[in-house]
Amino acid sequence: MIWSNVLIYFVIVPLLMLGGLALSKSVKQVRAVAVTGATALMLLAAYLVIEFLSMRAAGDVSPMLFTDSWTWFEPLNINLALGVDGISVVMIVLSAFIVFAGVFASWNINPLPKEYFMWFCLLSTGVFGFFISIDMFTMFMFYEVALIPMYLLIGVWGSGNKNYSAMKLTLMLMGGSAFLMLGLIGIYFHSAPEGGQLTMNILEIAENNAIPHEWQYYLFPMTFVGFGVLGAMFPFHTWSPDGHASAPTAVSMLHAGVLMKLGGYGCFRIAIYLMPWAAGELAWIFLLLTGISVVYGAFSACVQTDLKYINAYSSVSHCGMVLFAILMLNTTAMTGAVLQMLSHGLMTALFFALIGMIYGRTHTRDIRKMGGLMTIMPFLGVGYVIAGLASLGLPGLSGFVAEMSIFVGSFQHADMFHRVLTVMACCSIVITAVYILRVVGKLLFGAVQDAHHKELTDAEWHERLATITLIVAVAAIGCFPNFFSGIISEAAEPIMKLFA
Amino acid sequence: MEFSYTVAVLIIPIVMFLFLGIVGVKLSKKTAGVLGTCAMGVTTLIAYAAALTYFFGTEQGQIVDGVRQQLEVMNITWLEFTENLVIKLGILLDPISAMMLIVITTVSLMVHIYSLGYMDGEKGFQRYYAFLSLFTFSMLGLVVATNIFQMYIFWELVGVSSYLLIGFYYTLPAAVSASKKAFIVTRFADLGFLLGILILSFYTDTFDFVTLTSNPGAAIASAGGATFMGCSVMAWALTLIFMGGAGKSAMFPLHIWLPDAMEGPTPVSALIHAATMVVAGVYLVARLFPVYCLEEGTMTIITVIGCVTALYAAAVACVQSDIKRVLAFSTISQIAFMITSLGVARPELHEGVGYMASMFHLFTHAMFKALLFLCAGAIIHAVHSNEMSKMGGLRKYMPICNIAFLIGCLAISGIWPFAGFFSKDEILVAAYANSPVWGIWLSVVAGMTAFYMFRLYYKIFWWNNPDYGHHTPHEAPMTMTFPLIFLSLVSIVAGFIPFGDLVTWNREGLTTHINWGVAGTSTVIAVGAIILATLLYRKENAVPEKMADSCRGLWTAAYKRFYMDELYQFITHKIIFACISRPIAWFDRRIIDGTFDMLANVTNSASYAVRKLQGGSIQGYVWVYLAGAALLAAIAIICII
Amino acid sequence: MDYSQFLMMPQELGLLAVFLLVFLFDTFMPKKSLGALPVFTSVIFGAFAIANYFMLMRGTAFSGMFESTASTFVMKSILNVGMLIVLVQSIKWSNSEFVAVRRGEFYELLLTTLFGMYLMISARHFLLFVIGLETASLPLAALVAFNKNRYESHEAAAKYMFTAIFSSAIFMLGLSFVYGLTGSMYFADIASRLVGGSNTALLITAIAFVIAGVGFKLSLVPFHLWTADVYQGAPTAVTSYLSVISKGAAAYAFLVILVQVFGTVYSVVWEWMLYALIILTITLGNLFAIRQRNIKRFLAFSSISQAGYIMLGVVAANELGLASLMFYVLVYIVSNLAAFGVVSAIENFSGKVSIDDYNGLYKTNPYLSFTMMLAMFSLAGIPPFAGFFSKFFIFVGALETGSVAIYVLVLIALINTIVSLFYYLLVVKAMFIRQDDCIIPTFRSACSERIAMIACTLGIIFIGIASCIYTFMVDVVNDNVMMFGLLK
Amino acid sequence: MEITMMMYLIPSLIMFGCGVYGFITRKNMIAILISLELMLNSVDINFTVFNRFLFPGQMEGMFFTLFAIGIAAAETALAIAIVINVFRAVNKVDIRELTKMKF
Repeated sequence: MIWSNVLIYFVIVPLLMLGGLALSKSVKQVRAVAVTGATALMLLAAYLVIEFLSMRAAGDVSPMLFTDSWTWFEPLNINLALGVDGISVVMIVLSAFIVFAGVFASWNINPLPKEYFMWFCLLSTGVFGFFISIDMFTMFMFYEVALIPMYLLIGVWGSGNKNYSAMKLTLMLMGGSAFLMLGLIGIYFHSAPEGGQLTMNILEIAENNAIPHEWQYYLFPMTFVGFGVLGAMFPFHTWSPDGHASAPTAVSMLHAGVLMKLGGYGCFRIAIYLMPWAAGELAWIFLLLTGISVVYGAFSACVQTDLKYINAYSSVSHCGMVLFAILMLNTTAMTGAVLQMLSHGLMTALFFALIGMIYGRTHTRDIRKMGGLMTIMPFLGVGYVIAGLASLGLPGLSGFVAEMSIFVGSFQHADMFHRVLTVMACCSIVITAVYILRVVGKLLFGAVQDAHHKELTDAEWHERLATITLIVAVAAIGCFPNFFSGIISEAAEPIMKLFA
Repeated sequence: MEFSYTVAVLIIPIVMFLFLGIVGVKLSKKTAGVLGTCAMGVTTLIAYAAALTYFFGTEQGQIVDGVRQQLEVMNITWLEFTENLVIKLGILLDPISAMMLIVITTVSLMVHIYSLGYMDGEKGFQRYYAFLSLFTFSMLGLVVATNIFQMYIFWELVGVSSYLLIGFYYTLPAAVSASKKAFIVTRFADLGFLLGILILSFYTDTFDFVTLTSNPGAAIASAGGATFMGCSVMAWALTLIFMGGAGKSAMFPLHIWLPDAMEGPTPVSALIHAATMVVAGVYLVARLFPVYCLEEGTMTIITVIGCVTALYAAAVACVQSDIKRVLAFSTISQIAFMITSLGVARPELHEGVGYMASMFHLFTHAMFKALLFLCAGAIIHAVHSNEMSKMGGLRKYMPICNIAFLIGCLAISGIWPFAGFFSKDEILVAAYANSPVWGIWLSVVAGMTAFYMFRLYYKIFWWNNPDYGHHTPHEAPMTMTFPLIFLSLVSIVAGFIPFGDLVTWNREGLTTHINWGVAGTSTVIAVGAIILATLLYRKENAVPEKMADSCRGLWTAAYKRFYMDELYQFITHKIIFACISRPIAWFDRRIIDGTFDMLANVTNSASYAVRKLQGGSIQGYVWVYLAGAALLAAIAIICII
Repeated sequence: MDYSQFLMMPQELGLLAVFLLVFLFDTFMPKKSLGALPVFTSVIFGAFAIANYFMLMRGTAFSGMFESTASTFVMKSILNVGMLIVLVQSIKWSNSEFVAVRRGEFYELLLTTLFGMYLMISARHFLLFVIGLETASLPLAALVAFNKNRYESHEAAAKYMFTAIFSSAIFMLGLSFVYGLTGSMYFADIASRLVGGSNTALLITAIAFVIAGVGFKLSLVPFHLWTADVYQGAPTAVTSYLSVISKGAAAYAFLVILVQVFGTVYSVVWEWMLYALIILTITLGNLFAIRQRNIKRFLAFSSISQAGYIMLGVVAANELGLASLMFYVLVYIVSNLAAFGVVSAIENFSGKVSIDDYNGLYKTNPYLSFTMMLAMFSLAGIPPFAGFFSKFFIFVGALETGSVAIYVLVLIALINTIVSLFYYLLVVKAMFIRQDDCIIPTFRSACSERIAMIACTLGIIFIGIASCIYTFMVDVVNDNVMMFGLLK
Repeated sequence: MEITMMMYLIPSLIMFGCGVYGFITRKNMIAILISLELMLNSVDINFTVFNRFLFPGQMEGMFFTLFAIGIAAAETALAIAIVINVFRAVNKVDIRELTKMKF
């Protein structure tokens, strides 16, 4: 029975929220529905983690848990197949956190709060649906469901050059998904050995391992680039700065925090997992590209003056690290990649939330026009510093464990090429420090630049709640990484054995 | 002996940090300060108990065959990378970590007490104590690290505490940029450290100090003779790790952050930038000393860098006018002594006395340099300026401070019976044992040390008697003088600690004896330098200015720290920002983004280009239709037949 | 002659009955009750469409000139759905001042053309096919000219008429060549006589001309030039009919002709022609659509590019392709009709047809904007709306053939979806994002229009998700596997 | 002289060509209709000729021709109606006037 699977509720809850929002009449009701839904998602996520861990503890070693499958389109063998492993579980938890924080960060959204939250819910539906699916079609569907609300969220509620940015973001991401669609259909047609039943189910495809090498050669780049666009892979990252700069706070949070993770997750779950041969053969190209992203994004961030641009480029760098680590094809790096996704998701969400709050007060994002905000809004200032420290990899916060896992894992590669690239990627930690401290120095410290800023107020309760939620999450990962990395590496290990 | 209580030295400060950080603003300043200090006091007691029990306990298993055992008090897994590469958080008690426990807690406690007076009335007092706790936690975690990755973790944490404390006065642009500089420069060095760890762990497949140092030969051999760019990978690894140490310990050319770091509150300078954090590099090399001494090339690099830094910093210190700057360069110079001492140490030379000397100097230096800084703090507190030109004749107003400072100066100059005499003597012994070049070099620098310290001393306490106007300098409050007195006493007696018995490279006892040849020479040099300084600076006169004029170029260069800051400024702004970042940003906006925009524009212009096809006339439509059908047929015919 | 053969065509007969009823109603009912004609037509057509569900016959009639199979049946039913929506949608318009006097003709002509399309779908002989084709297109010319007061209507009608005759001349010239080559007009006979592999220049020319003739109906580039002008000039009710129903019928007929008649020369001759046409159609349709400001013209070009996607189902030439084609047509019908429903509601109320007039529409008319947005998303192929599923399935169908060339083709089609997304989003942008004051005031659209729009909206949301529909179509096509026999 | 199929086909093709030419060059819509008629008739000739010469045993082409003539008549009638409509609207039968909708 479909209702007995906990996973399906991750889609049903946002859909119910959507319905509830459609019916609600006032802002208060809208908020009530949004908060209820977000909290329900958090509880669900918590329940899922506990269930998952207890099942693992009970010795269930199957690659995916909570698996269920219901036939959907019988002619193409498309199923509504659900299942999670450690990696998806942590991604779901991440999404729940960010959705929760996002609701509070967009508390005072204006105009059209109802519509805003409806799109927000649709986006969440897509995100959760993507993470719980193990059927390529369903995944792809949810993937696109998550993408399209961005257009309106940025277009209607954004700021600045929003028309251009929203359009660019949507078109580029959809461009990626165009390649992706072709890749997925290609995989489908080679999913089974000659005469076998074709399937969209990832587990079955991986088990069949029937995709001919010459096809992998084309399908791998297609799927990888398709997801890579969303993962802000160089040179397909240019939607990110503009998009983030124009997006409203919570949308940036969700986008950088969760949506960009879809890219990394997809690269891993589909491109690498299903086409290990091509992954081994072609990884070097993408390693170069992602290696470039890592350094390039960081350098670009150094000279930006718009807070959101800085963060967007920083995301390019950090997300580049995710893909970079995935391509290293070993368990440690893979674990690092997922940790980095978690970490980047949380801290970028935190960043964007804070930037949004600051922008909401100062009405500028130009760091040259701000200064000394720490004295005016200490809470936001401290939050920003913590986010910054997480971003530059301070131990005790999430960035450090993620980056270290990536570096150590990547450096375990026997090949010199990989190790040299790792060294290159390591350099980003210095550059990250440069731009983070530059921003913190200009924005928060020093003298107050604009006399008007002196009248501004510190965070309100809902802003504090959003910020604290994220900070706690960032610190939790940073302080107890082994818990998370254990869950993840357990899931990554069997897959990475393919490359050993 | 069960040492597990030692974990409290980590827990108390971190809890204090969280407590003061989160609810600190709700407390009164006094409560916060006292609370922080008391917590530090408890930490200090526990640390002393642990260290003293370690050194002097007689339990079974602490000393086996005359070798002090390394005790892993605890070691919990924090993060597993692979089966063997595991980051553990633990506490390793061995001579150097026990010694460091004492150093850190002592100085930290003193600074905590001192700050009650010094920071009184400052905005963010609670925050200050929170950061001090954080720093203490990080530094203690660093020294008790059981594995190199734990050390790296705490290494980063001390970096950030240092950043936060330097930038404590965050509304002052100078403090902000100094903190930024400190963090970025050390971060750059840490990159080397990280890469070193990566290489080391890749070959040896372990992070664990005990495993690495107990069988260093195996560690070196695990690389299997692999080389990179002509050098063995292990040499690379160790040099890179040393780079991390050099950054933290402000070795030339990564020293530039330290003088600027003096923008922080003076007690912070005393704690972090004189006594504890900056010696982390020395500690790091000492920690891996058994491995280092198998790589001759790296040891040479260490020695050379140490010597160059020592001379450079001493030279610069001779001409600085800001008292904290002088002390900062003096710190750099003294740490360079320790580094050199490690660099020249060999197990076969006097039973590896260099190692012991380095640690000894670390200990004594921490005490007297903290003393000097705290005195400087008291002076600044009294005069409200860092500049020597604003001081003079202070001995009358601040007698306790005067004596304390003098004791510090004597100690650093290496005059018997003050602490510096003993430790510096051992360093020189080690240096001469390795090569006379290093020995003579260091003797000269030791002379310069005595000279600039006494120049400083006289400039502050003698020289002239300026008009202090309506706020006459006065002695600091008790909270501030107590640490001065305590540290003075330590500086006097610390030299008599039998260090050779306690801290040696192989943890066996070592009989030290004063090499009167070396000691005598250096004492003579030091006394000579002091006399010179006395002649020049005791009373206000024009001779020093004339001397400076006679070699103005050199003087200015030294005053400008030989333009190292300008060089860095050039590299960061002109090369990294202007030649890398900006072009990349431009490239991104114009070329990459431009390409995608161009795709859109091309589509758009194509859309305009094809519109003529639909000219609106029926006959035109039919033309196109006919041409289309005909072409379809024609091309098909040509292609197929 | 065995008159029982007519029982093989129950749908045609039913439609004829509907036509007669409408005709009789129109002719004999008193003038004042004629206002009920639109509703009457809709109701009895609705009744027919439901009754139609029980009319499935399998077999041939007239010695094979007419064939009724499960898939023709389904295709006709799909057209019925569209027709019903169009009928309901046009109730308000046909009762409007200028149209009221001639509304009887409107419905009669509409039903006639549908009859022609039925014939096109079921014809297995070129004579019947031509008759069907002309029955479908000639009354449409009259419908296009329906709005006597507007100059554009005349221009559109003239353009449609002249190009249509020209096109049918070319088509018949092609047919004459085919006849000359094979000596028969029966699909099956022609196919069996072409087996010899006689890919002569004449045959190729003939095929090219046949493709041109049917491509005209489907508005494939370069035979599409009439489309935009006619869509723009014709009354909106006619445009919506033209854009979906006649296209759907033509697509199916096209597939039948190419596969059943010229199946043996698939890979040799017309596969490549179709590649070229598909690429041209999708690309040029998109390129033209980008610039349009008139919403009807815009939808015209969008429908051209959609036709290109439909053709992917033809070029696939397999069961999955056919099923996907039919599914695509169904989805396309509901999506496009939703868009046209909004357009006509707004046009009926305010006479505005420019996209610029839609700026800020969401503030004044949220439900219309919402419907329009769903339609645009569905046309652009955004999940979870039906358009996504139809696009996906048609790509799957096309790629099932598995050649590298088709991958390239699909890739080009996919890249074009980005361009199409751009212009669909332009409409969404106008309605939702532009903050100008909307010049279209808040109004309440007619009940009939709302019913049609709700039906379309539900269709957009559920046709894709409810997998039974697509599954059913695949089953239906598999019922008729022999269709693709020539290709195997 | 033997009368071959080509002797019919070639004039028929010429007729078709004339029709096309006329369609494209004439301004008057009635003239264009005549050109269209030429094209349709040429197709009719084709069908009859093919039937008569190649497949004399059956009558399919002939029947097709008959139907095609009927269809052509219907088309012309409708076209004339539309032309009249246009004439009423713009007082001209010049086809080049009908270019208001374009691009």
